Amino acid sequence: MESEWKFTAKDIAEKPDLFMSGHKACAGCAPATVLRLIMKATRGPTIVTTATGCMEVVSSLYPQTAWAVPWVHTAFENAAANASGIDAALKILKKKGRVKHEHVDVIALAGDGGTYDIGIQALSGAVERGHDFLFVLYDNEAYMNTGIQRSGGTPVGAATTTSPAGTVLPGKLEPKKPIADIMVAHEMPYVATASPYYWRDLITKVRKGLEVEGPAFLHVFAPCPRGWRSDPAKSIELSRLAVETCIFPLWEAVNGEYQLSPPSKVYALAPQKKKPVKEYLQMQGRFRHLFTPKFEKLLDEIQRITDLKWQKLLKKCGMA
Amino acid sequence: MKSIVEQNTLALSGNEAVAYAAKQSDVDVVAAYPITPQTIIVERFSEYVANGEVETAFICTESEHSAMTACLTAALTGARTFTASASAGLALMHEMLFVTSGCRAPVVMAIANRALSAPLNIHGDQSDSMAQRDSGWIQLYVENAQEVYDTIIQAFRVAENHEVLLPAMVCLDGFILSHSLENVNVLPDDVVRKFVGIRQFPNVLTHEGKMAPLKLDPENPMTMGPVAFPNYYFEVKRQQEEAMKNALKIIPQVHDEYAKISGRSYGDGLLEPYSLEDAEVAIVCLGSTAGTVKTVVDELRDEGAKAGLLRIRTFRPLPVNGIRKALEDVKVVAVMDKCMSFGGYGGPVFHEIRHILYEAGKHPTVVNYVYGLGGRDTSPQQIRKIYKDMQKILREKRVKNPVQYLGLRE
Amino acid sequence: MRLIIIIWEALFGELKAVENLFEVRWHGRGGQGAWTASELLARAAIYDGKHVQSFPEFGPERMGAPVTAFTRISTKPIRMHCSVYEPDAVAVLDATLLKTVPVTEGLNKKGVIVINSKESPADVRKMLKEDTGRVWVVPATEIAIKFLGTPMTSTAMLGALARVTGIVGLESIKKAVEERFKRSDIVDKNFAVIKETYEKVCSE
Amino acid sequence: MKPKEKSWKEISIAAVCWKPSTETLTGDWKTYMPVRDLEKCTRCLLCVLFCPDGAIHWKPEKGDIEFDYNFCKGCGICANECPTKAIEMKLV
Repeated sequence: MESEWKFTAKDIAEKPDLFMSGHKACAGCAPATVLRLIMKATRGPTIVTTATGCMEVVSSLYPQTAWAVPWVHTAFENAAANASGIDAALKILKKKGRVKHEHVDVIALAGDGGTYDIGIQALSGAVERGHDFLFVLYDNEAYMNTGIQRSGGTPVGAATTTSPAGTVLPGKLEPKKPIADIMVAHEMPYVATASPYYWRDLITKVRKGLEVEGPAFLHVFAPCPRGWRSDPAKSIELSRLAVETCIFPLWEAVNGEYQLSPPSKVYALAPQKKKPVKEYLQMQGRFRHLFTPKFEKLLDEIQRITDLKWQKLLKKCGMA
Repeated sequence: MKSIVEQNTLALSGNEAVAYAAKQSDVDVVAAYPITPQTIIVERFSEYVANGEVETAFICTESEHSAMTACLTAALTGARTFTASASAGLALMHEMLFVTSGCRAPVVMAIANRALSAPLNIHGDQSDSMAQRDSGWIQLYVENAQEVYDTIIQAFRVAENHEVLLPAMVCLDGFILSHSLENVNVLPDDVVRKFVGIRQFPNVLTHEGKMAPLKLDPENPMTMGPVAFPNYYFEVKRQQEEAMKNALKIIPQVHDEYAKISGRSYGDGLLEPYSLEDAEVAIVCLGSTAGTVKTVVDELRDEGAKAGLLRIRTFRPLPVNGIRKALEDVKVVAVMDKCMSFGGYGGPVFHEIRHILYEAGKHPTVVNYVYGLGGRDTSPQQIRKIYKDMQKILREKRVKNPVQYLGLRE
Repeated sequence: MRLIIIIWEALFGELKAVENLFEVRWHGRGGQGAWTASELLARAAIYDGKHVQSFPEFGPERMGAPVTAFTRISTKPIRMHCSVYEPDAVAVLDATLLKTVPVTEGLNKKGVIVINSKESPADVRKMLKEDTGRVWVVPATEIAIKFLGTPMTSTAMLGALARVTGIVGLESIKKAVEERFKRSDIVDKNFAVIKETYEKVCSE
Repeated sequence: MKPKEKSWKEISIAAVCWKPSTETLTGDWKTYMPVRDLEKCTRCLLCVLFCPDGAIHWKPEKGDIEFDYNFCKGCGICANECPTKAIEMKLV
């Protein structure tokens, strides 16, 4: 069901912004770019539901809204549960001839907190129930809306306000939860990872997720200058470096079959092109303590873990 | 009342005062989840952990539902547990609040009061803790950062007392207190450590026919949190209500013991009357607004008006006799509720005050002002208006409209 | 009803609590340090043996969006728990706010307003919506960049406000800065900024 | 000068938002603004796609792009990502 719509920059630029200007996100917010691109990939009538979080707060500051599509927020832990309700209602109402649209796409949006931690229960339930919706995780790797507290998506060694870099502890100790692999383990039709720098790859994957009959999960990397203590101008560049260092490889899994996406396939075929993780980490204040004598050894550990996970992924993609 | 120990003055926000008190109280387990406006409590505490200043297991759970669950089970395993939440987070804990009081687990929780959704609002009102007033938790409401520091420390002693053994909520107004920096005199670590002591456990008869300390311990196996059929559920609940009654005795005792050490007291620990002796008109309220009321009462007294205030510090258990006695000679009382009881007649504190005065021989005319919802600020002028309304009722001997909304665009 | 209040206030002066209370309102944008300035002033006043309150106007502040913060300093314990309605002094960390934010709202007639600007006090007065209080200006951004290398103007405006109001001494401010910033190099640079704006702030 | 806010009787039910976000000109948050060098610009439109605020519009009828300073927050992503370095961030 490869869609014939080829995504040139002009096609995308010409489409109207369904996530409108005037939202209150900080300057240089990559999640805002991600939402704009996702809303440009829609293919028809769409309903969006969002979990409590930055993108919800900045876009629905009563009485204003940045959403040009029907949109609802109810609570923090239930974006997928919201989508389930909407999906079920649409199906039954259509059956009774009370919904005229042939098909309405349902998108659930949540941050890393709302997906890895408090929202995973509702997400797992909705996927298990096979609802027809696309769940998009915009992952800025901490609870940014409440002030940069650590989440299950926060990477090892990152300082947040509840996993601060102290004199004894070097920021977060636990590794980032492999949420996308967990969703593949749900044996769901479509799972993919994406990054806003590779905008055509991102939009293609959103489209595939929408075209799938049943649940789809898209994990989008979304740097946050405020929480990562990075230069607002570098948010998109960071989303590129994350792929180039293989810290955040791009792949998709159709019915459980892993396949590397073009931007990451480059580093499978030519490993020498892979950049050291240091290049990515040094641009972010949340990792500054790793560049001090006391915690320096953690840098090599992060490189080791990254290489290990990259090899495991290659095996799953049959390229090891 | 003079303090008998050396204390230094810190500039702390309400949240920081809570975290500081918890740090000194030798807490074993903190399981918490971030939610504005309490996040600074868990942030500051995580810094104590990261810098090795406390010996506490700090669990960043993935939801408040799990935060309360983790605190409950840790307490049943014998740990002193502490957590903090607010608004939607406290609401998400609702199910677990009843389980925690039902299991008689003495969890201490700070609540940075915040309005409940919808619409979403991050500012302070008391709809969140008022909604949990029947959950079996002790509820203490504080007026400022100094009092929240003192009350967190006292809460551990009250909750863990064997005649009580109930969880306790210490409520501070979101942002107005939680995020506002004030002078706080803190006790030395060793004095607090001695005051809260180490948790002791009452003995209970276990299924092995022996008396053993009430905690999950392989030494003395016991079953906790069972299902209770109709033949016994009612009895368990009545036993739990008895613990609440005991708390009416224990809270003042702990309060007075602490006052001797710190030199600070808040009425008798249950209620704080202010210029109430000969007052004709008086306001009854909880939390930080009481400070603004005291300021206005002083001005009205200078202008010759007999005005007073009764601040409720302990809302659960409700000090019924104390309230009756305090309001006996007052002519008109205005109860201030920072919470709406939808479909009811006035707010929850109004309900309580009116019905406990019902059979009291002499009792004042009681009216109600719902105010400050969603963090709307309450100014001295608005407090003055309430006293002016009461004086009008006193003169005209009639009440046109007992339930009013203060500061609302009608 | 309005009329009665106006007459009452004309006779007895506005409803200012009796104890000698000084209230400050700070205007800035998210990330510029308005709350930090408010807090530093409060911490300094504690060293002067005063009672204090410092709190921001609470909201989902985002970098760049307008924010306000408040400081109360008094010789007696402060029991009020509400917003500041009639500040004695206002500090504006970012002059671009004058276009959209009513910075002089409620400023009492004998009050002062200190604005971060290179313009002259007279030109700045023209930009104010209401013409109350005495206008002071100080090029805080330039001074902050000169010493700190960043346009963070919290300590710069603190120095100017301390000079204009005389509400707290430089010695106490130094102790507060040490307590808050801890690292000696940061403390020294910030205190140099404070001394500079303390001198450079000027009025009509 | 602030528009009179609606009383509780006038607002719509269940807090349904009744204003678009475009009523807030977030443009005055910026301290830097993007300025484009027309010669260097190849109209590749990357800046249009990457702008978090949708503050750069593609005008097909003019075959060119346009900066909307009402909404630009001055983050500098466009300048950073521009392949020909045609955009420079200048103090407002």
